[in-house]
Amino acid sequence: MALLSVRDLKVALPAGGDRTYAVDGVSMEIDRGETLCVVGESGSGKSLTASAIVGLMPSRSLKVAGGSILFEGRDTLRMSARELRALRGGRIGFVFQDPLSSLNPLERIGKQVSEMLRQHNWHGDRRRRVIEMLAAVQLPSPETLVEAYPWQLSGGQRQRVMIATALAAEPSLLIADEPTSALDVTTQAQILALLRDLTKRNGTSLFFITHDFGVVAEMADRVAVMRGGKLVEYGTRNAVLYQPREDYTRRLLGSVPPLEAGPARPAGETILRAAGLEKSWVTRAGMFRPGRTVNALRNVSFELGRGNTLAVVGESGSGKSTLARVLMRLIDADAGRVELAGISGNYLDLRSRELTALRQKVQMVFQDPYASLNPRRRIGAAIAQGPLTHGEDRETVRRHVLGLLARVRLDSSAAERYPNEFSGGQRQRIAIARALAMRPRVLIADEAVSALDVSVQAEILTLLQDIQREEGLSMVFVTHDLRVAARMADQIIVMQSGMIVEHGAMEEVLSAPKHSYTAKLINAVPQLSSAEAAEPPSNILELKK
Amino acid sequence: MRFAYTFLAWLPRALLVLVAIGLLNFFLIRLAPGDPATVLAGESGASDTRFVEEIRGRYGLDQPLWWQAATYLRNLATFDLGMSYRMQRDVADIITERVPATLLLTSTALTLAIIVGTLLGIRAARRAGTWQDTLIGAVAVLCYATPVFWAGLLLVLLFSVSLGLLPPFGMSGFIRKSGIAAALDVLHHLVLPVVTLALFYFAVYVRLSRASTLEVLGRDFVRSARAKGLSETRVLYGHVLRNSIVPVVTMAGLQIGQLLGGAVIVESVFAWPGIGRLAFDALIQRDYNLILGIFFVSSIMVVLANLLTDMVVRAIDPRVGRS
Amino acid sequence: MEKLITLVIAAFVGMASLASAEEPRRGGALQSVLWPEPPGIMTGINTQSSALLPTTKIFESLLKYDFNLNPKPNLAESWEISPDGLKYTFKLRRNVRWHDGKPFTADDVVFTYADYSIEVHPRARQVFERTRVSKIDDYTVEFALKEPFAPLIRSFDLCCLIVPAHLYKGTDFRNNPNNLKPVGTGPFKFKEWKRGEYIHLVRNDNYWRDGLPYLDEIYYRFVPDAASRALALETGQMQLATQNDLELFDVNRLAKLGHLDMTTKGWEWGSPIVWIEMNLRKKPFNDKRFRQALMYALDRKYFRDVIFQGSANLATGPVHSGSPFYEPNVTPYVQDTAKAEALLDEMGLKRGADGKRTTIKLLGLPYGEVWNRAAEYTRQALRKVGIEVILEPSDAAGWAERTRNWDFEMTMYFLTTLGDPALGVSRTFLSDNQKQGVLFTNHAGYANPEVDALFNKAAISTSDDERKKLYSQVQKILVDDAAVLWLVELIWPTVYSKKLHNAVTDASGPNGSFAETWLAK
Amino acid sequence: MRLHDFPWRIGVGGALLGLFAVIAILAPVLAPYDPFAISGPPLVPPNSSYLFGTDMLGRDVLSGMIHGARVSLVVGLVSALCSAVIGITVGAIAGYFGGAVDRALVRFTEFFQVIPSFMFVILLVAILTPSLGSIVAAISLVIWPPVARLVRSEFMTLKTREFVEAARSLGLSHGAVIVREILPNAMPPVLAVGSLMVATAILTEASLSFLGLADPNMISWGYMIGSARSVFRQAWWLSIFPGLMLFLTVFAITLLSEGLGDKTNPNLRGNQPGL
Repeated sequence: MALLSVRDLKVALPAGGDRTYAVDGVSMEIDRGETLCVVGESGSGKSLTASAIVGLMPSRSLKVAGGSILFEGRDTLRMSARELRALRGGRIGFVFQDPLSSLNPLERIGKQVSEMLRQHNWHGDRRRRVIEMLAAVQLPSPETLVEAYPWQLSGGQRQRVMIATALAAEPSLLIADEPTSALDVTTQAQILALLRDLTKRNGTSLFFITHDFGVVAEMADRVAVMRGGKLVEYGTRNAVLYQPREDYTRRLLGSVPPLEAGPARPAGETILRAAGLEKSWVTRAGMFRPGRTVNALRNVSFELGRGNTLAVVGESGSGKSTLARVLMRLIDADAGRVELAGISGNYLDLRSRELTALRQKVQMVFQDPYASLNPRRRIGAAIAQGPLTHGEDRETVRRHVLGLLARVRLDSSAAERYPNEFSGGQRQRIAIARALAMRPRVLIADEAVSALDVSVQAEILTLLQDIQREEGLSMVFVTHDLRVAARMADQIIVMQSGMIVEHGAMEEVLSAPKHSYTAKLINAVPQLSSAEAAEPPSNILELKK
Repeated sequence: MRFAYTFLAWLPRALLVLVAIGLLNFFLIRLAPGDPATVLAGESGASDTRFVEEIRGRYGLDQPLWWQAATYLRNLATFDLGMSYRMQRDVADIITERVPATLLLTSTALTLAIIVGTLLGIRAARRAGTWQDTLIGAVAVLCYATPVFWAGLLLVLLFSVSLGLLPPFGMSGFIRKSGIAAALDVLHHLVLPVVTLALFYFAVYVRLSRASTLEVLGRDFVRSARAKGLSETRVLYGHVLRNSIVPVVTMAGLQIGQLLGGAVIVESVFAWPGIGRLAFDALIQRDYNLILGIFFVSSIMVVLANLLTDMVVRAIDPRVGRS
Repeated sequence: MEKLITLVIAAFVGMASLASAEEPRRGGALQSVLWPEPPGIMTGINTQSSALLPTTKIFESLLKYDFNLNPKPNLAESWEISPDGLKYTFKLRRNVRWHDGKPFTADDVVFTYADYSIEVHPRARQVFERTRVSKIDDYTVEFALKEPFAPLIRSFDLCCLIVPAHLYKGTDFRNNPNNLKPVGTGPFKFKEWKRGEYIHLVRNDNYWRDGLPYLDEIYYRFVPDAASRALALETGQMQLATQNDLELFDVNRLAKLGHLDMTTKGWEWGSPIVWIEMNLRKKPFNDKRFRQALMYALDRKYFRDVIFQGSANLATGPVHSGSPFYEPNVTPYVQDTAKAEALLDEMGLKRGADGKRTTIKLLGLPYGEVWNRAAEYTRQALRKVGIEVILEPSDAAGWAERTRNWDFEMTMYFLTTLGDPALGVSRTFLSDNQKQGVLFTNHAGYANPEVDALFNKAAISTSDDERKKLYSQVQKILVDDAAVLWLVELIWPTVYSKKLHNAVTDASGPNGSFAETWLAK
Repeated sequence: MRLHDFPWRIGVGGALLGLFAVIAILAPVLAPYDPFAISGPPLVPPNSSYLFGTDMLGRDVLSGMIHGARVSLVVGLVSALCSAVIGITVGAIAGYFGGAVDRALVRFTEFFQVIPSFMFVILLVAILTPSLGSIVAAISLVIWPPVARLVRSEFMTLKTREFVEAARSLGLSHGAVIVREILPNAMPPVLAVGSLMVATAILTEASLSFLGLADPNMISWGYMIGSARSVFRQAWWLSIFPGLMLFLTVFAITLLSEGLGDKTNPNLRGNQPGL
């Protein structure tokens, strides 16, 4: 009999929403020791299903409207509050997405883990068990860690603490809601390996939620694909990944860019050259503490060819965003030269009043679509802001804006509406239109797609490529995702703690990375094709192209 | 060690503030028209040039202003607050005699308000959206909107004039008792003024703690705590309270400094012999040393309150001052 | 509940007083009140009204004055005035001792009037700077004048009580340690001063009037607010309250209670008058008709009955009705708005389109609600005749500053006119007394040579009849000239328990020595 | 916006405030008598001809209450406006530019907190002698720090937002970024706290008048209550009714500000300026 079987689960949305059910008649099962991956884009209802299992709905206005959830033979929807509390943490562990905010910042690590043991009256020495669990999740020197506070640990370390806490009381089911989406790709690989190892060793079933099919390929025994609250596809890993029956699944699989370099364009004459860029932050020295210095950029040099795209890849803290902001003169570098065709000398030395020329040649697209548009300004005004500031007359700017809206495939009525009436993808299009309004020669994209769902990502990347081709734009494409870099870039530089550790053509770097860090990055990328399929079904090959 | 460090970091700034405030007050007071000599002359119903000159001479009011300021600062350094012109007594004695009454009144009111306000705020946040939340919110707005002096008068009209349960004025009966009886008598007189002052502060803390608790309840680690199977009460008092209390502590620290302000009104309505009313009278009578003394004492209270708050906040949230 | 208590006490007291005949009882403690707490209680140095109450129980003056301000013997047994009014000789009592046992002699009197009072007390200075004091023998003192000064005989009152020469001669009077525990000759000795609580006086057993005083002790308690003081009187915890201790409303209410009584006597030495002073240096105040119009516009009965709640009499002129030199038949100025309007028209101050003739400013006296209401009524009354009044706010210091520096158009205040016009009246009208920067002088800038002459002549004349004629003429001129807008004569009521007898026996009233005061059971 | 979630606080608060504004504007017409004129015998309890009785001089209390609305609303609105201007300027500059400027301005703001604000207001009014102008000036000078603190924290969070970086990369000047990009987004919480300022200003003016520091040429609720102190036991109506008007006005404003607060950011920090 399955450890957990969800039968025809319905979760109702409050009246007046765009649809009646957030989860509409979903059924799925997990056997003991098995890993079920639930995959879907944002708004698909995958997290709500998990929350319903332990009765932890995110807000009072979301009610379970039907169906049953049998766990170890008993229906959790009919359980009393006390019984549910015994279940949570005792029989079902939970790991959430963002490690930075999932631990109580004011409580020591040891106390937060032992609290789980006390709650489920763990007989035996709780302190020894805590240290044992911290060691099990491969955390360094557990004895000292017990006394530490969350803010003294890195994101990866905190996620390990969450896992240690969730498994402390030896639950039979672990629910992990996108546990690695907020982590760097190398850390993600370690955490995924840790989860696989711990669940297999203790026979714990794993209810794993993700939006990344690469992760599904590495983790899943069984896969459930959800969309708009409904179950679209359900089956074994191989069946769903390699013989997807629903075209929605096929489209999702297709939008995950394979780790292969796109067609390489010839490196045209250099339009942008940076040499010896240095930048470091100094935290203010306290009365009795020396100031700490963080080196964001150390001797960074590169060249960008006309019409080419240079990918800047690195994990968080590698200095890639600082580089983008230095190039845009949003931050002042400590040292270094940057030359741009059409501007004499090092434009880092231009005084702020002389920056207008630079503003017309280099523009930027930002990461978070919800934060990069002023919520209080209409779309048309936002796009027109740049040219108007530089003194173009209203009428030409108005026509130019309508042209740009068409360019980014948005109808002209959008000009009068406010950002909150658009989806993430549409807002990013607007941001691109705003950048293009200045008719730049170079476009800097700082993690321009990482906040979007994978299907929307594909659309934006295609749009950017089309615009680059038609306008002859050169691009500096900053990203942490090698697969996106592979698809977009002709050349690539890999950064680690402020230094360039590798640069070269995309094709060469992918196939023969010179630096060990680059190799580590490449291996860490979860890939569809790399899974050890029992028998490689025929369609894997087509996916390769 | 950390608290010693915060104290050392605090000390120089605090001294600077005290001196700066002392000087500002010194000059501000003298901007008000008239000086102690004119007030004394006016009151004694008789004066001639020699009488006024003699007073000015005796109190050094005829010296150049900068010299007076210098002597004032020199005395301040040795905690000598000088003589009160009107009461012919050492300002330090008068203040030590009257400060306990104000402290007793305001600290009781503030503590009462903080405890009741914070608990009700948490209750409202926990039951957000229900009738309890709206009821508590409405009571808070009612208390906030009630002018302190009007509340005082209403309470006196109700409880002492018509019901005769509580004394309307003063801190003790006409003839002073001693020992326990005196203490009870003071408590009996304390009820109405404390309730009046507490009503106003209470409203501030209900709204503040409700908003802060709501904000913390929305944070991810609360969801993790629930996922550990903790009961709602344990989540609230084990995890949420510690995080949501920080803004309450900061506001309390700020308000300790403002106690003297609130006291002026309540002490006037209830004839409470504290330094609030004394400050007002001293200002009207241009009793320079006395008003400067009271301001000095209240700035010390403010500066100490800041230190206290800083320490308490650091105790609650070790990140402060480290990151 | 409260009402109940008072009825019970009243009934009980009523019975008790009937039973015992008017036989004075020896012993008992008088509980009275004092506010604000005075800076000190040394006669001469601390002259605030709240300081006088305890001081006058410890120290004594040479003479006392009955309700009609006629001098009566006190420390001086008898006195003669030379026919030319230049020599005043006093015979002192022999068996008087200071509280510290030392004998009271002429040296004390000479020291008090020639040295101590001149140094510390401004009012004493004005009078006794004219005299040369000399000791004839241990118990005889002589005051010699260069020119006669009629009011001198009325100046041996509260302003200059006799101080012990042996403790003060040659010392720095203001910092003399004895100021904190004063030594006098009076019926009560200083016992204790608990700051913020009370001043405690006890009987002087070897007081020179044997068998007196009756009371064992007196407590002057500091009660900060009027309502508590009224409550204490009502409940019998306190037996005496006077002057500004009670709100005017409470005075009328308490007086009607069975166990309390009220008298308005005992302030003759002060004789306070309320008036509005105008800055005659400014237009239109320099025009007599304008001032007269203002007088006709104001209803002084309203001031007496509504603003001062009956604790006042109509003031007709500069001299208090209780003074022997009072002249009743002067221009009456009964309220007559028509006459006021006529006078204003005659002056050419026509009503403008908005009905206003002119706008003037009034600096109100910042001493509590009663005075704010007085100012508000004045504005209201003058507005009826077309004069717009702007009320200028100030606090105690601000008012004193602006008045003494002549920085006002109109200012309202009250001033004690004292026992004799030469002491308390002439200072406001003498043209040579215009001292900018000094309070209670001729701030208005009134200058009338005829008035100057009359005042100066009256001050040095030795015959009371002649002085009376001169002062009558002065009053007629000043009132007709409307030099100042006289409003009311203030009454300071004294409310006391019926059990308390002989509290107010002479012109000093509650500031008397309380030697004969006694408290029934 | 559907009816049922129409924020009742804004509705009720706004309506009440509107009513008081009308009363203030139409005071001469609405008041049955001239508030200063002695229109009846003194100390008459509420009856048919004097709805809320007469005061010690015989002036109609109802007319006084109606005219009192003017002082309160004028003082409230003008002081809140002035303090908002000072607060926003100081807060914006400190929050946006940070560094030494920020530290200096924070010291300056703290400087105002050391003297208890109500004592500081009394001091200023005593210096300038009580008049409508001096009271407004004194109150504005004292109640701006909380606005400055709020605006500073809003600016510090908003200035790191990407739409500000985007605006600067388009070439907008600092001034344009502050005024046109950040300020509009900081306004809602400022509006909520700003309306609290109005309430605080009105309460402060009433307390000042209660202590006697009032402009004698104007009728103010606080002054009406303060001057009835000696008879408040016999003539209870002189304190109750003006106080009630004061209470309702401040109640309305607080409701309005809570409504504004909830609509904009539900966890308004309860940033309430001390009295």
